[in-house]
Amino acid sequence: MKDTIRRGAADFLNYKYLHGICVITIALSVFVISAFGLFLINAGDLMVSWKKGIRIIAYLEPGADEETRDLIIGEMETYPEVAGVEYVSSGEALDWLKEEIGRQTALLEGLTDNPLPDAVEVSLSGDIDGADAISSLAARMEGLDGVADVEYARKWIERFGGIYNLFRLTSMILIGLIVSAVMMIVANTIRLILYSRIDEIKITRIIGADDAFIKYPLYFEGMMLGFLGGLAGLVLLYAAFFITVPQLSSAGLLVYFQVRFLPWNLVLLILLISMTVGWIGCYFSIRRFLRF
Amino acid sequence: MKDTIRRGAADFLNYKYLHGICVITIALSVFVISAFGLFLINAGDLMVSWKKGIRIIAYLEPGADEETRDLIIGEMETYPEVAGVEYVSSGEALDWLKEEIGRQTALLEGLTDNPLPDAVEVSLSGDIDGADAISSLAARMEGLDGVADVEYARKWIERFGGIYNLFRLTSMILIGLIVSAVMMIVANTIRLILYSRIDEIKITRIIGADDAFIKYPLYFEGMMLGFLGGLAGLVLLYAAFFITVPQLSSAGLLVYFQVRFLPWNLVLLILLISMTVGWIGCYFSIRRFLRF
Amino acid sequence: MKKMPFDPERTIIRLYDVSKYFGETDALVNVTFDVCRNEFFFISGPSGAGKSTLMKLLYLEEHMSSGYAIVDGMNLARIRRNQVPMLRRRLGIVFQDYKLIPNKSVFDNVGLVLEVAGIRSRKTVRDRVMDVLEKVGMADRHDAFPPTLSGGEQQRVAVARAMVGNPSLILADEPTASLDPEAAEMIFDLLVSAHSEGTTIVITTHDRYLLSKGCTGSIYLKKGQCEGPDGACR
Amino acid sequence: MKKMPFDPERTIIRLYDVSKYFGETDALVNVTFDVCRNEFFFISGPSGAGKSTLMKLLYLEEHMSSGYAIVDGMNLARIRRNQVPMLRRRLGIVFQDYKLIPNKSVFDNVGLVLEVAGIRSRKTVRDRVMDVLEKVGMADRHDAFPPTLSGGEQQRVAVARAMVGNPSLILADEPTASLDPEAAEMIFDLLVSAHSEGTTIVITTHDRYLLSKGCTGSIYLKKGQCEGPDGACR
Ligand SMILES: Nc1ncnc2c1ncn2[C@@H]1O[C@H](COP(=O)(O)OP(=O)(O)OP(=O)(O)O)[C@@H](O)[C@H]1O
Ligand SMILES: Nc1ncnc2c1ncn2[C@@H]1O[C@H](COP(=O)(O)OP(=O)(O)OP(=O)(O)O)[C@@H](O)[C@H]1O
Ligand SMILES: [Mg+2]
Ligand SMILES: [Mg+2]
Repeated sequence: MKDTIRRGAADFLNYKYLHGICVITIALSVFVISAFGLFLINAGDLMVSWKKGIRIIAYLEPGADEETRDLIIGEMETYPEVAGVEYVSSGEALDWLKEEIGRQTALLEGLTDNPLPDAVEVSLSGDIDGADAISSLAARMEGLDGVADVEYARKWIERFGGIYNLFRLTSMILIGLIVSAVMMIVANTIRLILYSRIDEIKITRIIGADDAFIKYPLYFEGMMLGFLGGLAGLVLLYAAFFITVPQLSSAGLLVYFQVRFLPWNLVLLILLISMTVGWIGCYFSIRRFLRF
Repeated sequence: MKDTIRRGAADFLNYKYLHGICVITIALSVFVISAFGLFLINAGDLMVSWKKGIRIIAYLEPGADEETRDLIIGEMETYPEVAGVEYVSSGEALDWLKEEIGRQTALLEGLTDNPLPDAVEVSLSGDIDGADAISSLAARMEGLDGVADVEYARKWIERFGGIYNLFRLTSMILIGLIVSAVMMIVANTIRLILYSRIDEIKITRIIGADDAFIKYPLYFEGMMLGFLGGLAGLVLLYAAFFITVPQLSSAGLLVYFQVRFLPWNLVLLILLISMTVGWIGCYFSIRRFLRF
Repeated sequence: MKKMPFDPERTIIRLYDVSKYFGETDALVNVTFDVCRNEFFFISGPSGAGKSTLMKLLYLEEHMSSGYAIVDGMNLARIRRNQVPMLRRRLGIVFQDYKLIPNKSVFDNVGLVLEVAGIRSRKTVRDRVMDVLEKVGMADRHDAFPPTLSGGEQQRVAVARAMVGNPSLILADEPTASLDPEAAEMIFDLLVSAHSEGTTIVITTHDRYLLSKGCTGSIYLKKGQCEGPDGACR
Repeated sequence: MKKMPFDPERTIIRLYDVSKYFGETDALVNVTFDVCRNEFFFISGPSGAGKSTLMKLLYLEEHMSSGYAIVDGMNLARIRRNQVPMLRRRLGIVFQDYKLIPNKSVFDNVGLVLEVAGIRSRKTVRDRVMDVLEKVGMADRHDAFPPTLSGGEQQRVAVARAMVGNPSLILADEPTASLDPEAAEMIFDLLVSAHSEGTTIVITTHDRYLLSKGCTGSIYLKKGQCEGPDGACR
């Protein structure tokens, strides 16, 4: 084991040019994937912030007392999909309606009697998923004692939900395709590097090395390549991130939400995956070269 | 020239393994980039379809006659940003308002006199750009004789415009980064392939070949690699597209808009670029190898 | 040619009716001979006669097309894949084209044989490698890389690598081709002294001078066939 | 050693006080000699003496550390980068390690010299290549790839490649090292017949047999230095 690592490390230094190119390729690959991942994560955040803007209004039965109202509010606050519950009295509702209707307030000026009921407005947490979840939430709210009616922008939500699902699904397919394409690119690069070393491998075999003697240091090298490449790719992404984001901010594009970098666990996952790909690339390429 | 191509083609067949790997790498690279491009194009279409949903309402002065109204409509139809103009009588507007307010129509039931003015509703073409353009269009509309007032969802449009700009800018940055990363990957692969052929190049030089004799067939090979790789990548994308899209449709995700493949001119551009990258990759790598 | 009784204590190599075809080229045709333990055995013949091919069959770089062969107790026709490295580690091989690893120093090239054989002690490796490099006159170039060596120097390193593991059988394919007569004599003397310590030596050569020196047995190949009295090998 | 008057009609190679150092290795030290046109010139010396290095200086694979050299009218110290291929195309070189391109057939390897020289007629190339392969006895293997050839066969292809362009100067680095005496004689005779047609031949060798054959001039190198009467080269 110690010996494997020693020989792997020695070889690693022995092929500076080849390994340099391989690390660069892996770094660029990791960069591409994680840049795309970063983009999707932030687009997802954006979607969540949109979802948080959704409101469901529950109209209370006329003349519902304070107790019923508190009960309803308390119940709604226990729903996991619900981020906040706010009581809107009929007076507030009328003011809001006037504002909504805008310039045609003339229409409502003649009213002396407020025909609107009291209501409870519910805002959603970001992790509710799809139009169905929202309509089932609405149905649950409607079933509560003291709730007369529930209203929300069903059409808009359905449309939005459709688009969001489309975006999420296509970007998942896309990232799947990109990740596999990039893994194959990395495997190809490792294959080319092993190809350049085929003479060395052949000679080592013919003076009596068994497969293990040849394979394990190469696996170690593959993992090192993956690790260094992954690290370099992430550093590159971090640099690009810290050059780009302040410029987006200063261009006034980031007023509605916060752009964030990849979370730590994803960074570790990427490193792990790039090490694994380095190893797998070696694993499958070597099989071909050990046939001699 | 004929000779260069003959030798290039012969060499091309001479290194099947290396060139196979190179073509695969370029194909995967082109696939990644063009998949991402496809994604962005369709996301852009989605944005455009959203923008087309924007409506600007111009309220006419009370008692405007039919002539004024037609004049206004005619004028608005000449604006390039405008896709359609529709007249909405005050009666229609009231119906629409009732629908909008939803369950609280009780509120409006008492009205016998319609307080709403006649209006003209304008829908936008997809190529209007940003909130500023929309507000300038609104200002122009407001300046027309016979228009009392203009109303549109300013806040919503501003927010939407911000998000759209953010999406567009970041995806442009992203595609720029990805394209350069992938070009470097391709150049690296070509470098590795030339590295595997370094002995041949050295020998050819030492028996008297000048740089031109060595370079031009390699340039030709690089362009061939780029072309074949680009073609393969696009075919791959096309295949992925035709597997994915029907599934998206049948999953009911494509009800709001049509997904389309890359347009022909972009396909040609991608082929051209991948040939150029193949050539450039050769160009810069050879310089290093001709130093011997 | 009768099949002789086989005594693994006595016979280290037995080839019986071995042929090797490369497509239409008949590199070896029905070659039959034995090499006894502690022989000093010559294989000679003109260019393209099949000498190197014969060597390659013995260390399994190539596989014979037909026939039957035993090397150091192992039946080459039936050997399992994982036994091949074991066989090779018992041999010391000088390749006609040297087969030195260009990215490794002379020291590491020679030391690799010991590493492959599982010797982990850095000191043992160092001592044995420097010792054998000293013998072939390359000790002062131990940290050079093969591409910077002259042809003869590379060949001497190749000989050193074949000898460093003290193998019981040395297969040397034209080990003195690139050497001047003095250096060739030095290498030959080295092989002679290994022989006197009990090693079996098989050399291919067309060096008239070497051939004039003593050997305990030899065959002459021509176009893949043994040429000897009445078509027999020895 | 006095600098002799230089007559480019008479002298094809002049080395004056040429040295070549590789780091601490002195491959050549103050070597001075002339080779006249149509000479048959031998360079001999033990392994590592600097013979190949000397050759490499002549075709500019290496650049001399100091001194002054003219090859076929070109001053090697002042030659421009784009003149190097022109010089090389006038030479026929047999490399000690053959330097055949493994992915090209024997025919293409030899034909490459003609392509490089700008001969476009497929028929001319074909005739000349097959002719010279015939002469070295490799015509029947013209579509084989070098790794499938025996050492001696590769060497003969290397000789064929050096001769195919009818160069005015052939530099042959141990062109018979891997050959049996008969094949060596054949190659030597080929060089002799080229010589009789006016080609200048420079051969490095340590083949006693070749050295015993006639030559019109020779030097003996040892540790990079000429060894001759009073330290002079010839
Ligand atoms: N892999 C191969 N494919 C096809 N032919 C081969 C292969 N290896 C060897 N040969 C042919 O087999 C014959 C014997 O080759 P071998 O290398 O054994 O000759 P040799 O006796 O070692 O000659 P030399 O003295 O020149 O080294 C040659 O004609 C050679 O071209
Ligand atoms: N690129 C290099 N770097 C360092 N040392 C070198 C290099 N090339 C040659 N040498 C050294 O220079 C010396 C002369 O080498 P050269 O190849 O000229 O010897 P040679 O006379 O051709 O020997 P041989 O008969 O063995 O081929 C040798 O000791 C060699 O190790
Ligand atoms: Mg041989
Ligand atoms: Mg030499």
